[in-house]
Amino acid sequence: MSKFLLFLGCTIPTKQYAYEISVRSVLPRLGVELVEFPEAGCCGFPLKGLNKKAWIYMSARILSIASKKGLPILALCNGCDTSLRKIKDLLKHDEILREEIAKLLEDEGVKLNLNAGVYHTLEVLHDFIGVEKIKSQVRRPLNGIKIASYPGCHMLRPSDIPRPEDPVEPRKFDSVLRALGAEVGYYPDKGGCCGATILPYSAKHALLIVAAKLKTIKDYGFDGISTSCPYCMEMIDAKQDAARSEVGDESISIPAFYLTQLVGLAMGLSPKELGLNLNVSPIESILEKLGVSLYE
Amino acid sequence: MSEVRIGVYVCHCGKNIGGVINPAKVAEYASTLPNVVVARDYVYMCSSPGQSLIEEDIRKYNLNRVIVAACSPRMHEPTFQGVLKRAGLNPWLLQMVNIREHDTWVHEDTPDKAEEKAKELVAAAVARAAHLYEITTEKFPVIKSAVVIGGGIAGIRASLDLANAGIKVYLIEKKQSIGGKMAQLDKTFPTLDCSQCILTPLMVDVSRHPNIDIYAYSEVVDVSGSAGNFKVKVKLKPTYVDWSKCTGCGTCVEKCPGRAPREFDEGLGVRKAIYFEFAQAVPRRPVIDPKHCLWFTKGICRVCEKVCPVKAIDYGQEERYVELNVGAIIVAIGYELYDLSRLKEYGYGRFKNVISGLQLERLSSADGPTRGKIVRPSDGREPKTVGIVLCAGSRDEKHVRYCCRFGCAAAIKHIYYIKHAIPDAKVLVFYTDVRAFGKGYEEFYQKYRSEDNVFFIRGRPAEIFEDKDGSLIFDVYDSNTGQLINVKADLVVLEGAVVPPKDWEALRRVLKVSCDPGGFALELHPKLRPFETTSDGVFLAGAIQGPKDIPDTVAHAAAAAAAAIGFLAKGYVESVPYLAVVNDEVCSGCGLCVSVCPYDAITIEEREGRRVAKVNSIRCKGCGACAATCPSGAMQQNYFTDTQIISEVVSLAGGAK
Amino acid sequence: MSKKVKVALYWCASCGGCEEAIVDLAEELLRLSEVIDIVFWPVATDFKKSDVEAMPDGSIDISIINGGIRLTEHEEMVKLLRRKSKLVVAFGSCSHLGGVPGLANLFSTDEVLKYVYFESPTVVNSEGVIPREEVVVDDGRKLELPKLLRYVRSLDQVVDVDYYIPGCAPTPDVIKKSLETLLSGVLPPKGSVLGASSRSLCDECELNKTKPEKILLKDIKRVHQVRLDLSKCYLSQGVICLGPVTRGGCGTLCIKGGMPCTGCFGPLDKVVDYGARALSYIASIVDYDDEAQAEKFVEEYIVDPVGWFYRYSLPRSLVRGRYEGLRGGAHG
Amino acid sequence: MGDQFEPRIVVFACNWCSYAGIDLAGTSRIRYPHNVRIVKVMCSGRVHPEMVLKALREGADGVLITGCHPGDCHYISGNYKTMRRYLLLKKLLKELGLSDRVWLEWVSASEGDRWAKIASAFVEHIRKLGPLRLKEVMEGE
Repeated sequence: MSKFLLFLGCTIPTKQYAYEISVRSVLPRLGVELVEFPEAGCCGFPLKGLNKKAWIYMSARILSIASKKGLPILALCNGCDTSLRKIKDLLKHDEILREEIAKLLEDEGVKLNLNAGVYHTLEVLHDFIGVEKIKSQVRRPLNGIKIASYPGCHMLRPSDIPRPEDPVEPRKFDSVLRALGAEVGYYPDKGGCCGATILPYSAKHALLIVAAKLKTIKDYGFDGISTSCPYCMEMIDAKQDAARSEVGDESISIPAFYLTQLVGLAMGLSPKELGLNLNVSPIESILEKLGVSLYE
Repeated sequence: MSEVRIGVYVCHCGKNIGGVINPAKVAEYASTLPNVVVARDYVYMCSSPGQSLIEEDIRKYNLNRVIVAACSPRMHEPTFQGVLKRAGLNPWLLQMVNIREHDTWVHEDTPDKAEEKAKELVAAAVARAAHLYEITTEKFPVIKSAVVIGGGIAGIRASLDLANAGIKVYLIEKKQSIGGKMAQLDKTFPTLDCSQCILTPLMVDVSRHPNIDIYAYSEVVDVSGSAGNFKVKVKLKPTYVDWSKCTGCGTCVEKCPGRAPREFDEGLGVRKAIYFEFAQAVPRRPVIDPKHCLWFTKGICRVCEKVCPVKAIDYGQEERYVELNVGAIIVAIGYELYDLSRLKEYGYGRFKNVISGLQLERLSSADGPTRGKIVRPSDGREPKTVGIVLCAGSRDEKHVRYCCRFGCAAAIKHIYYIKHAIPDAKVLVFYTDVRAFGKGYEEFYQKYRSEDNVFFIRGRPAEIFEDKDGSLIFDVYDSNTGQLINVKADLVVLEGAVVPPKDWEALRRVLKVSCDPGGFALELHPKLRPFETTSDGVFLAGAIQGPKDIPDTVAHAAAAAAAAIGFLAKGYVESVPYLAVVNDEVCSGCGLCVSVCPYDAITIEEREGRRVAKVNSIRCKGCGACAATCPSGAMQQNYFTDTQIISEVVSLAGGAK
Repeated sequence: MSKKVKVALYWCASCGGCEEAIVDLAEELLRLSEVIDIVFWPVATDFKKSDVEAMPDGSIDISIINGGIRLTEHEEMVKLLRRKSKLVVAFGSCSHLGGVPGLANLFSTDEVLKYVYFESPTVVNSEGVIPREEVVVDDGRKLELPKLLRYVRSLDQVVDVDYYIPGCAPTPDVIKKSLETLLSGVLPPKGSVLGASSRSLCDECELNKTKPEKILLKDIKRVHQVRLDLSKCYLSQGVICLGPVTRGGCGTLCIKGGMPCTGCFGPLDKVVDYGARALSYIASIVDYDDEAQAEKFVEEYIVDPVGWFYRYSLPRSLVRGRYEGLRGGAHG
Repeated sequence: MGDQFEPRIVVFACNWCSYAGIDLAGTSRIRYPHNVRIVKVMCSGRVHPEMVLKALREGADGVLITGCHPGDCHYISGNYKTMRRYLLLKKLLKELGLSDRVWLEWVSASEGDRWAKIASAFVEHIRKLGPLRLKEVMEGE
């Protein structure tokens, strides 16, 4: 049974609770032990552009503490996952920087150590648990439901550090969905941006981006969309209405789920256990198909 | 040898050396060194006045050692050895000093250090030269026959030239028919004459030529021996058809129920499980593909066996080996297309309508899968908008850095194919540069770029996406206009990069041929000896030396053949000068040299009651491994004796005194 | 009868085996005593340094010196003998090549003393006595001991040497031959190694002809680990035999005694560095082309290359001992 | 003394791969430190450890042996012998307090740039180690 430190990051505990809820109910049932990780703070990624050193320091800190515990990190957020792996790589190759950061950490009695492995939810599902195991746990197959997988940009980029998915031909996400009985398919610009990163600077453009994306997905005849990044979810789920009104296209309306929510549904868990009541997008249509009601 | 009399000659090589250091100073310094009788500098030592200068000095000062400080010995050692010969000196009394490649060309920015280095190198040479001695080589006869590896246009041309010169040729082709890539082309640029029409007659000539034996569906697996007397081991892969009985009537192919994608059509067409590679195949003999044959896969059928009028089918056939004994080897295995699916952003292999240039050739060929109709593989529709991407993988750090040298011209030809078949089609060519360098290429380019609805856009597509209807959408930044263009194309053609064939790596190792950064065969000299290799008797023809279009390939092949003919016509090869030599007085016959010799060239023999090592001068290739192993110093290597090397090392380590 | 040849014998850093070897000449000694006159031989006869000093320069015909140069005393004595002698002959491996004591060149003098006087398992030294160059004894007199030099040197690294007699120790046969040459009056070129062969040991080894065509080693065995077939070349049985790189002339005594050659007769004339030669041929016949495997082989089987390849010749090698950098190394 | 220490470095290069590669660096005008002095041999398998020690003794601060990449030897297996001799020599040198003064590197005929990198790296490395002056140190009693 594999053990991971559950690293939530900042978005999930502040506005994307459903992700955490679904992860906590799904992964243990699939034989993954989640160990609390209270010492971990923010990964620093948002600071990247403002204060590089602060960013590096914060990620290095998390890695060091985890290494001391001798457990791999499960990063739910694409951003956290990228940040931690980037720093691992950065410090491995930059001796001077490494020493500098080590000194900073010493001040709070932390010894720099980059050994801890970093894994994203998708990897835990696909690489550790494996589609076969997932298949075996399916009680309520998503037959006849066509789901657009949307890994999110940082699941694929930057390619100079190990990423969970292939940047041009992401496959793992779809193979997990297939294991749940869902239909999957190709649509253009799957690897494209969701807009979240520019939301604070230009909400308009952010909404245009997500609107276009949701439109294509609908055009390609998908019944729903799924991601495993809290930022993407924010855009494709919570911002659907805004996107709709921004481009004035009523057709933009599609159920959005976290991958773990869909896995949970297929495993027969109740909507509550998966925090589905927190999804903003119109997910009822799909729940109906599965004969599940949000409020039983 | 009696008193050592050394002449030192420092070359300016124009400004190459003279522009950085002062050769006169180096010569002046040299004149102060022991045993140096005369030291001079001259602007071009390799020039005829330069050479005669040395020649005269040798006579005038009766020199018995000559040191030339100039370019790399790999460049001009033979030249100056010639000078010594003409002056009646043994060529191995020459010592070259490399003050160009190893000095002035790399230390230009520290000229004083470069000059100091030149002096030290000369000093070391003087120290070494004192220990040089005369070396005589033996001659061995060559076998007047050749193996040509690869039956493409290069191999065909080389084979014919050799055969016409009366040399027995064994042509080895790994496919079941010769013809190579050229056979797959519809037309050739810039003349647009039909590729098959000019190739197939040559193929027939080859098959009919009394001096040429074709070994089709065969591969070279090992090469032993050496220049003039190679033993080439050839593997004949099982065809499951007895070609000696087969008449090539084709009944078996007609009746065969098995189906598979046709390699010759780059996977676009379909062939049978027993098949000819293509209609005009030479030799016209079929092969069973066990992966798709019902008998091999399911144990049923055997139709071909039943219908064969001459009972040539032989399911039990196994691979066979033959050993060919030849004097020379010509490598003409050509090139291979880069795996375009590795350019993931272009979706080749994922999107049906993204095809390679070679696939377009097949679509456009009269004997192709569509009988010459250009259509979209996804739905057979006629493409109205076609994008052609140049340098797909070429000149790209992520893929291959070099230029494919025919993509541009091919693309222009492809414009012609499309506009000729679909006059109202729109063709967008995405290029980095258009390199129309060959004879008639520029005119060819000008003609077709000015056709209606042909647009040359300077930029590479970003990620290509597939639309619902199978057409392709992508953005291109046009660096000429500074515009970002959104394109929707029905068909995208990638003019892909070229790489050496997969099996080259293994082959080059048995041939002992090194490779360039791109992996292609390394020629002996990029300008002066582009079709010879560092392995004597092994020659290069065509694209294996580097990407080439057909005209260049043919020229290169003919040149290689000429070089091989010259080599064989000479009639003999000489033993290497760098032979291992034993000092019988010191040798105790411990036999360790025998243990390390890679050529089994050393034996221990009894001589007046003692055991002593003996070197076989035909087998010895002069690597010196034995000399570096000999515990007593009895084994030495000509021109690289312990004393010679150590005196050089000591001088260099100590610096100029 | 013509006057006898004046001979001096002296020992420096040696085990005494060389002196033994001379005594081993047995009756030969008597015959010798008719032609030679021993003027100085601390081991056997009571002469003092002062006696030698008293002799006129060049009055000794031959000084035969064994042992390496380890102490200032050795330096002083051999310089003295050189001055007094027409010929100086280095006798035995230690004086010829530095010898086994030369392996101490891998350690500083302090390390050596520390080991010898404290750490060596057989040493009991409760008072912690350690030799000092100067001691003041009870009656206030100052006693001096010679200084221990940082590096052991071969004789010819200190004084000019005319001839060498190899071996640890030289065999009676070699000694006899050498003395005959020296006394014959017709002298070989200066610097020659006397009484031995000009070829390596394999030349006179009966087992040489039993060598397989190629010898390739997958592992190395120590003599105590194998039952050696005494009728087959030891090297071919995976035991390191330095016969191929060692001057012959000993009559393969060790090999006949079931032990491989360890190289006491030293290198042949053409060889610059004995150890490098030995190392090279061993490495060359290791049967691994894979770097990792080759590394493992070296790791596992050749634990102490210096001890193995320079057992008798470290001081006479190109490097001479452990290099300790510009500081520390430069002074004794 | 203000000016930096300029190491003397002796390089053994095999004719077919490394010497050609070093020539290529020349023809491509790739700069590298002037300290290296190249000695040509037909095959790295000719380089005798004796020559390496001799170079160090006679004043070289470092020795660089170069040859064809494994599997590429023009003489089939010369570079494997070199590799084995080097491994053993390295261990010997370590015992003699001369660690890291000798390197073995593979340079093919096409690796002019690689050669330049190696040459620079080795020169820098030896510069860090400082002068050797083996003879002087070992003979200065």
